Amino acid sequence: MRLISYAEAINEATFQLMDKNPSVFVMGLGVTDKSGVFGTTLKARAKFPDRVIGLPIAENAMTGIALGAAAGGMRPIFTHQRMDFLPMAMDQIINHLAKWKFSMGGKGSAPVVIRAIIGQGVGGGWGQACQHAQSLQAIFAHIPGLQVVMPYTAFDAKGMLIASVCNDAPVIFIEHRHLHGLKGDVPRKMYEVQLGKAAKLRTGKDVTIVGLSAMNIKIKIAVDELSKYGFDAEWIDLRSLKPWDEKMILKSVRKTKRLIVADTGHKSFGAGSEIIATLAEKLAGKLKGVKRISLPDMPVPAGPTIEKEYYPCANDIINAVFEMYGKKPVSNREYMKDSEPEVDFKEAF
Amino acid sequence: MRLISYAEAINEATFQLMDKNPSVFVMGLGVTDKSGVFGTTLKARAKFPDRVIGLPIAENAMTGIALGAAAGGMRPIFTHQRMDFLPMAMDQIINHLAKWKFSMGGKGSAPVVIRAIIGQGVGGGWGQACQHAQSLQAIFAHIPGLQVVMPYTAFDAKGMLIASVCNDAPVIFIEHRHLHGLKGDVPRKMYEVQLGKAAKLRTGKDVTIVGLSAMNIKIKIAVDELSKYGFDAEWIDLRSLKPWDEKMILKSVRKTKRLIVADTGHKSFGAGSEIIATLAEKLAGKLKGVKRISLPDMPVPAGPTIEKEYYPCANDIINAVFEMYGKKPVSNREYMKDSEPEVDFKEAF
Amino acid sequence: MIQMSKFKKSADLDNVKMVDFYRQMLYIRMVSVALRQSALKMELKCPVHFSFGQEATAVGVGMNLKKKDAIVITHRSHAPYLAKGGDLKKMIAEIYNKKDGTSGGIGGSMHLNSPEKNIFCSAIVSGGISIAAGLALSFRMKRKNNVAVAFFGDGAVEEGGLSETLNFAALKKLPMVFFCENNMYAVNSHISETKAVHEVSRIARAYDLPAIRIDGNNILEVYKAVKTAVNRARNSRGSTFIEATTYRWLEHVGPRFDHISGLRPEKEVRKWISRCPLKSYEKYLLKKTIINNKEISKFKVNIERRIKAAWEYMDRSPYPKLKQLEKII
Amino acid sequence: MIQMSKFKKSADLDNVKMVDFYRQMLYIRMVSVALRQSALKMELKCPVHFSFGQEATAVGVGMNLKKKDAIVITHRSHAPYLAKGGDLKKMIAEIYNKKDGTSGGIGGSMHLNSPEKNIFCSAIVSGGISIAAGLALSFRMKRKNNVAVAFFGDGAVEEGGLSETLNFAALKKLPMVFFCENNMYAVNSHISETKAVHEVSRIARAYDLPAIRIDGNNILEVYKAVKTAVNRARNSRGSTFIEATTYRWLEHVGPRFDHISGLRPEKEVRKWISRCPLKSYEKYLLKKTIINNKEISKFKVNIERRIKAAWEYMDRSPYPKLKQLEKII
Ligand SMILES: Cc1ncc(C[n+]2csc(CCOP(=O)(O)OP(=O)(O)O)c2C)c(N)n1
Ligand SMILES: Cc1ncc(C[n+]2csc(CCOP(=O)(O)OP(=O)(O)O)c2C)c(N)n1
Ligand SMILES: [Mg+2]
Ligand SMILES: [Mg+2]
Repeated sequence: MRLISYAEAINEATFQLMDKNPSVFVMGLGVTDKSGVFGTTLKARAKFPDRVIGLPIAENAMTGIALGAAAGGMRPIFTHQRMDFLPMAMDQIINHLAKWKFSMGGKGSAPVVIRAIIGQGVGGGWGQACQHAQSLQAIFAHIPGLQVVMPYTAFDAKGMLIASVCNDAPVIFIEHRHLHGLKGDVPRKMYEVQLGKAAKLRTGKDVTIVGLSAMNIKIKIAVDELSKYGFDAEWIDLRSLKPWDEKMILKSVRKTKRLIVADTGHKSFGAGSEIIATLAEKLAGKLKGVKRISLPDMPVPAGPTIEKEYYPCANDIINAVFEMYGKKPVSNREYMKDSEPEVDFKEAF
Repeated sequence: MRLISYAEAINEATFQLMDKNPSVFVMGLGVTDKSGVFGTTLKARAKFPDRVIGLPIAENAMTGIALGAAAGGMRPIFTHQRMDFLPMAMDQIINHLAKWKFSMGGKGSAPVVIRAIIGQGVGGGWGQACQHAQSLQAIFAHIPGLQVVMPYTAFDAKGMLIASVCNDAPVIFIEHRHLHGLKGDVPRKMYEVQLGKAAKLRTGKDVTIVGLSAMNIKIKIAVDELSKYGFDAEWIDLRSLKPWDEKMILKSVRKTKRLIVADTGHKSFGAGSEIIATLAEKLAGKLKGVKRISLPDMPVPAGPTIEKEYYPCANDIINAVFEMYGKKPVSNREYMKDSEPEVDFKEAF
Repeated sequence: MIQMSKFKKSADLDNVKMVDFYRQMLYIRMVSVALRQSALKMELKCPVHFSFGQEATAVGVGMNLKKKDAIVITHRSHAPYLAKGGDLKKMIAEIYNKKDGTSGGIGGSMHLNSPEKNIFCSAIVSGGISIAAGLALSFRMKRKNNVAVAFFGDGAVEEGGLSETLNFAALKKLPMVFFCENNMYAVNSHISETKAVHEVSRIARAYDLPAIRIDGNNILEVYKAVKTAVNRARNSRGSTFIEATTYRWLEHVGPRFDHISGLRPEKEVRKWISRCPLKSYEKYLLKKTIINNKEISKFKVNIERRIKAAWEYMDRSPYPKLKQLEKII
Repeated sequence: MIQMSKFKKSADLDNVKMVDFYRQMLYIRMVSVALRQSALKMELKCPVHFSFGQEATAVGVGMNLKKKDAIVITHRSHAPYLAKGGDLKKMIAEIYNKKDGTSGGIGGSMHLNSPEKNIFCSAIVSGGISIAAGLALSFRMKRKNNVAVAFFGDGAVEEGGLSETLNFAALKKLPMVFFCENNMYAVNSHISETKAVHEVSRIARAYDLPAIRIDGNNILEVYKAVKTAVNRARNSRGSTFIEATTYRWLEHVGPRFDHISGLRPEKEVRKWISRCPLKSYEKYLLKKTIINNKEISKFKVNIERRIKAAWEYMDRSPYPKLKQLEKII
């Protein structure tokens, strides 16, 4: 057992990747900072200063540069402090990176990993507001040619970053600010967690709850609480959003006939919509209940009280299950608060 | 009865809007050209040359300029020859335009209309390839604060453009290159088609087929053909994607218990996923069959034969219905070809 | 390193105006001091970017603008917001995320919007520059005699949106001022790490725009340069680019000092503090007997009173509720 | 309007090389003529942007590059693709959307990619510029002695991505050449409608990059400027910006003339045709007796043969199938 944080797992994976393969390098705003993007680039910076490149604020061209470097045989890890800055780079991501291999008839490859951090204060008063707390995974997942992953555990953060960098196709690697501090058992050696595979975190028969990224924090609380009420939930951490593990979810929902997808993004046209639509296509008539738990279709507001109202919590998940079983909802938003690691104001950027 | 083309309907609506309201203006690449963006800006240009502004190629800043102009009381119609160029402007669209009103606590307004044209050669050899034929509506629909419309008829093109420009919130107004030549009965006077309302184009009881934009061309063929086989399909042109007419679709599917969504975009995390997920949430257990007809999860290839394979056709819709009823599929891709208005190579840009 | 320039009174300035400059800077400084206390007490629940050391830039612009002129500001919003006449009460309420804040409390410090005062804000680096150009375009099209000013930092110069907007503004001779506060840092990156050329105004010259580099810590110099630029714009002679060199004293975000955490050399920070735009100007005014210490004290008392009232206003204001927001999207 | 400059033989050029220039330009021209016929016969099923009139720019670059040097090209792809040594057969097959095309037929004329020849292509205006910078960065990091050239038009200069890349290339002294073919038009917009400054190379100077404006219709001038730039890059002295003024004879996309449809003045088109980079150079070579008419005829026969072979290759190639593509995304 070796407990390290999610951020430290990324820090370690990055270093090991660079140590093993001289083509791997890190680029991004603030990667050479003392704080090292929440501590995730510190080791790389200390050991391979030439391969940790601070950048001007120019997300679109810098993405093109990452792509060009990859075309030239490098393996860039391009780090963004907030996912909200990726819209600046959408042309290079959507029109170039995602289409690179295809537009060469399959001959080229573009092994670029884009690390994007969701700046959400899930239940605390982090106040990042509408331009610094978006969770745009559904957009990337819609674009053929991109892979999208959202690890939840420290173990997966390391294993999936390694798998992403070793993969020849571009990967949008999505972290959640609230996960960085979470600790987990992480082997010292290098290992890969295969992209596209989900992780079953609890076996159950009454309902399938699929979680993305930090929503798993809330599912964890919810499934424990649900079991007190006699509900035996199956909990699956999706981990990879594109491609996603249709097989595992399908198998689970065939059994439970009920599906809840808990996502960190907006509800409409969101990640949950895809999972549910696919399952509905496959199991129409057999489904007894499906539901998305996600952000409202409203930009993220800032404020210590309104954020608590805005972000979904364990209680919402519990009630979704209750509703499927015709049970009266409970109201205890406390299910949420325990789950929130405190985030220091110092790190508000 | 006054038959004019879809492009002409937009041309007329634009002129009438500008004639009525001196705050309305047109901006975009090529809007001052002789060809007038497929003829849609010619009348405006002839009558109000000062309010038809050609632009440098700088989609992001130009979108900010449209937004600023709107904040200053103008009502810009920003025209793009291809939707594929909008990723360049994503920062201004997602982070600014969509959040303008919200980030002022509701006080501001940003009445910007962005016209985006899907450059698809639905079944012909238009060969636009992966950077000039995208249909990215799902991305915009995911972002709270944006409205997304996709008129199919000439009548709606006029009425919805007028409604969009008169609306205080930003609208992504999506045209399809193949619709521009289609004629319809269009009143001379100004009128609005309310955003958010779908249009029922055929009443039926066996299956609900919801179409977006040019996919309705194929649905039209499919429903006729289906009736020969004894299937009575209900055909709904969604028209508005965000918000979409949940009420009408829900009512229809309650009756038919079967839903097909035919979309011009990629399948996964696409527009159809949202419609189906919502219906699955509301009608779980009651649905007998649901299916998306859309582009494969693959960038758009160019080529006269491969495009025919790539784009879905009426036959696919027919087979989707057959499948729901356990009937053997037919194979007659000819259902598609008749539906294709010829596009002159001259207009290949 | 840039030397602090001498104060030079231009002919068009009278004492009243010169005292106004001072009072405005003092006001912004004192509000910042109070807010910094709130931040240190951990009362603020949103990221706050302070402008200590950058008061002269804000005031030099603000004093040249009319209410119907527009400014678009950035994450570092307080000083220009106040200098343009933004409501103090509503600003404090906003930063505390209260319902009576200028954006209803849901924006916080990074979204100090006040459309009624023609103050617009974006926390996306460079995001506001083109929006300001759009406002300028609307003034032109509506035949209004107004000017739009884009505030941005040296960091924003690296984004292509600036070049795109410079070209359009130059092409269309928009009534606009590009106002760059070059404080030599973007977050923790020094300008030398991210820029080939440190004199950012050179970019504007490539578009044939008049571009001037001034000492942004000298209120008289800022005022004068902005005056010229605003006049050009009002007289349909097009846009101007002003690069005002300055320095932020505190860390990028938050109330602490960077030299404490080792992010910047203490010597550098101290040097710039010694060039305080407020103190140096105060000294000048005192020396020229344009102001005396008694007056200064009176100003301070007055500003303290306004600050107190603003905090009381904020205290009385409730937090907004999600239900109320549903209508506004 | 720019006057055609005089041909000046520089000391490093021998006759063999000078004839090579000619043969390359002739080759590109003849291929374009053949392709234009295909387009007029409506045989091409993808948008095709011809480079008639812009052969000297392409060849002047191509003759300076090694196979492992990289270029990133645009929608107007044929000339630079061929000049860099791109395979003719595969290009024709690609433009006819055949399986043996350089991109398997699914890209068409706007996606002439040939990674094995280090030719990359993007049909998004300005999209390839930063990609070229990334290739240059990879050469640096892999300690290769190669150079990356970004081709782009005057239109691309309006996109912010150019400025962003200029800054980075200048900052990191990337082994790169910014090569702008300023043909004064972007689609149907004349440069005066969209740009405040028509001499686009000035933008590069704002980043302290050496920038030169040359007559892009003069192969010797292009060759020389690119040689200097490529040498600088190879010797770790950083990037150079070259603005080569030129003109496209045909419409933006397709095989016809713009003056027929009234989009450009006939006089202007004719004037530029009279400055044909190929013909004027041919005249010069003949006059200097570096070449004679017999040799020219021989070249033509030879090129005709290659063209014929390319069309035969294309004819033999099948169309790709969707099933085969599923693996490649
Ligand atoms: C597009 C974008 N990229 C990155 C950021 C993160 N960020 C916030 S402020 C900042 C630095 C801005 O520096 P500068 O423009 O010089 O302004 P200053 O903070 O010095 O006032 C950065 C990189 C952002 N907000 N937007
Ligand atoms: C981002 C983007 N916006 C618009 C277009 C449409 N478009 C294709 S070519 C072109 C003009 C390009 O002009 P220039 O760069 O001068 O190249 P030229 O055609 O003259 O060779 C435009 C606007 C595009 N492809 N990409
Ligand atoms: Mg700065
Ligand atoms: Mg051009």
